[in-house]
Amino acid sequence: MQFAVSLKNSIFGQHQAVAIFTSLLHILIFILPIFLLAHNLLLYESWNFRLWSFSESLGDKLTVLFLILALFFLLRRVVVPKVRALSRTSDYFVWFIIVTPFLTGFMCYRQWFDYHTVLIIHILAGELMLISITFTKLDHMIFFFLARFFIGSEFSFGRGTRTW
Amino acid sequence: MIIAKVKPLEEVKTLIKDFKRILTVGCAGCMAICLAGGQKEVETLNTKLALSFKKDLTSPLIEGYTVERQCEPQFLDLLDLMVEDYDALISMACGAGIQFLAERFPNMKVFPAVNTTFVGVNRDIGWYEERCQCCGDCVLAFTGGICPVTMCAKVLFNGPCGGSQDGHCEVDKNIPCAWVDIYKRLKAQGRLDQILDVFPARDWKNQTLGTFVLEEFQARYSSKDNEGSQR
Amino acid sequence: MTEATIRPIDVAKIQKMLTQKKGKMKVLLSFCVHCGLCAESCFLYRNYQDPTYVPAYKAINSLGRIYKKKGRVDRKELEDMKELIFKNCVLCERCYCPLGIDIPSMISLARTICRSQGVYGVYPYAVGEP
Amino acid sequence: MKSGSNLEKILTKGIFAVTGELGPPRGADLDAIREKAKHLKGMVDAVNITDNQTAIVRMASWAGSLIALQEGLEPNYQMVCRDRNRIAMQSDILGAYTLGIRNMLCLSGDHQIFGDHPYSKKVFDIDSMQLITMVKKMRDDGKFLNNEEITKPPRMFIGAAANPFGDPYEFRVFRLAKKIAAGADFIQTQCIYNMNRFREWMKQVNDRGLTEKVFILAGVIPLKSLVMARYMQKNVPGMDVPEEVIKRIEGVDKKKQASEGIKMCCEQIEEFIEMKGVAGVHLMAIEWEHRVPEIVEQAKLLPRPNPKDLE
Repeated sequence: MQFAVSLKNSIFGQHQAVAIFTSLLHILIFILPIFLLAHNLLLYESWNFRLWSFSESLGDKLTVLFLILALFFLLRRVVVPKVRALSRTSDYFVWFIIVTPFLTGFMCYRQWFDYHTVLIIHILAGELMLISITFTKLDHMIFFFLARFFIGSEFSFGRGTRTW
Repeated sequence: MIIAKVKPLEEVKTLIKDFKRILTVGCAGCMAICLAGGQKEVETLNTKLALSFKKDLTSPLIEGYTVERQCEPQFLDLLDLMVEDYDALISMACGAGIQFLAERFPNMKVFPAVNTTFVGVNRDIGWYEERCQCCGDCVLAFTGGICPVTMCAKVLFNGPCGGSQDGHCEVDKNIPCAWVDIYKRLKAQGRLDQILDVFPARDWKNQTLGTFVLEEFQARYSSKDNEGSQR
Repeated sequence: MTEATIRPIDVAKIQKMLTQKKGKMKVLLSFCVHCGLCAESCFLYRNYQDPTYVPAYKAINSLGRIYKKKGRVDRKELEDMKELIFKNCVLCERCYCPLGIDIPSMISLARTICRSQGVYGVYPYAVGEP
Repeated sequence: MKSGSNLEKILTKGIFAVTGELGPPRGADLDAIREKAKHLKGMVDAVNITDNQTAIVRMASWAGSLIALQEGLEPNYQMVCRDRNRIAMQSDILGAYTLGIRNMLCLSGDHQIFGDHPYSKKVFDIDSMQLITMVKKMRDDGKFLNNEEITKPPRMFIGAAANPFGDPYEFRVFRLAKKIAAGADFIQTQCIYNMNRFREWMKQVNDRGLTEKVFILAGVIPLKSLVMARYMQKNVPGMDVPEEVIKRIEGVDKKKQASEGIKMCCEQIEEFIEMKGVAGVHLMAIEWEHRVPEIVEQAKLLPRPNPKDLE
């Protein structure tokens, strides 16, 4: 009973779609670049060390899934009034920062347009993404772990020691 | 602020088991802050009731609505239209709020879902402690800011009694003896003289229904038509 | 209220308050991703479905704006903010942010700053007017 | 003379007083009280009739007092602030005095959480200190608490309790001074086991000259057994039972523990007789009334002065 109740009151209980998609999207953001075959080959060539990686087709399908999810969130930001009211230009800008590396990576795999230029854009976009972590809202990547488990209020997972 | 505790689920359930359409009215004032009757508690209670009724193969409609404070008329205005399509109301407000709701909708059956406990403070999340019994004649000036009426189990004005031992009240080891604390604090502040003379017997002013009108509003309510509340 | 409206904004005082809580508030404001998931946790948003009641919206458009302008806000801005943080919010401290941002403390700081400049929440019934 | 009671006469004449304690029965049982009173008659100068001790319902203290009076024993009518408000208290005092009760004890009383009706509503309208002032006002000014005239004022000999071992230790003497200022005529202390602490307390009391203004009776409870000693140490609020006392009782085998307790009690009494500022002893032998004659006799406190020749 208690589990059912707390589930119903959780974010998942309120917005099933958003909860699932955002979890999926965040997982993909991490696993896609790390376990991509192409990246691991490059890694192996330079440090002859590589991780496990997807098959090429799986990597490709996951990238498509990622792009769809990203599109969903862009539409949500534009369509849903409560999110639209909150949005600033920086939100859209960050959306592009996140999507371009995946998009250009997808295009590189498919060798659309001129492979070399798209590859360079892909590399630059990837670096821009990593750099922008500290300058944009992407720093929630870090602060999430500091805030989420330390708040003393009822919503923290941990006991919550911080009472700022 | 006013602290309360949610009633056991079974108790609330038996209150409303014969009704088909129930509205749980939350209160975002003190009840939200002491985690007893805010919107989240309304949803939790409704979910628990729904799950419990499902087991009995009945499924009444149980919906929730939270207002800023149930103790102020203008925040109940919104309910005027909503209330018609329900047979019963559960109020998650404190004792004052639920009575005001019941008074507002006299032919609705209104049930409390929380037990109002005391006027108190938030020691920490989910940890509440009583501080005031609203006796209407505050003596905190003489006792270094520790209330003898609330914090002393025997309401002593010339404590401590013979039963206080190593700093706690004879009634319960976890309850500190108010008068020992008063003594320590006044001693530290060099104001021990406050409690050296016998404090005379008190006039207990909170023996009849508490109601008053501030001076600057006397004129506004002095006209004949609204004698007291519209009970 | 007339006396209060003429009095100029004491920017230094505001800045002092901003820097005092700077560490916490700047971080909170920076890592809010404007996802709107805190909306449903606010009963007022639930009741009125109006985006100005979204907790993040209230925090960003009050404290966020003060921080962005580094305290150099004029009285009109504080007056606009007044409705947002005094009327649209009862500070019941129950807004929930999946990232753990402490929204109530942001709104309460914004309130403190407004109050320090003589900008108060006006309740539906006029207070003190006989 | 404040009330002309036997206890007052003995104390004012400087004779070492002895007061006992009697707990009324938990039923309308006349013989129970008479039987207990028989043991105490002639052994003590006055006997405390407890008022729902430890918040457990018993026959009313005024009823017990009247029965003791009929048995020729002078009662100390106890009144606690837990059960009655000031209206009931004043009317009880008038009634008790009219029917011959002359000594009173003003106590805060044990909290009802200890008793057999833990969730009954508490009164505590006034506290013990305010009760003392009230009784004094009724006696000396002939006025009720609200300053209205009493047609025929009750002239009670006012008693109060004091716990030399309570917290905070250094404030206890101030509190005693407050009780004297409030109008207490005699004080019965909490039962004493920690003699050093009591000596210290008495020294402070003497230094402040309080013993000129009030008669202090030292409270003792003879220990019946080790179990009782442990119980007193652990569960009775405000009781300070040092380890040496426990060890002494432990040192004797089971059967002789009771007499060892009595022996210790008599030693205490002997010391109290010599002690400056101690005007008497308050012997609390609850449910042990039948051993009181033996204790009083062993402590060489007999014979008790006969009320008749004290005029």
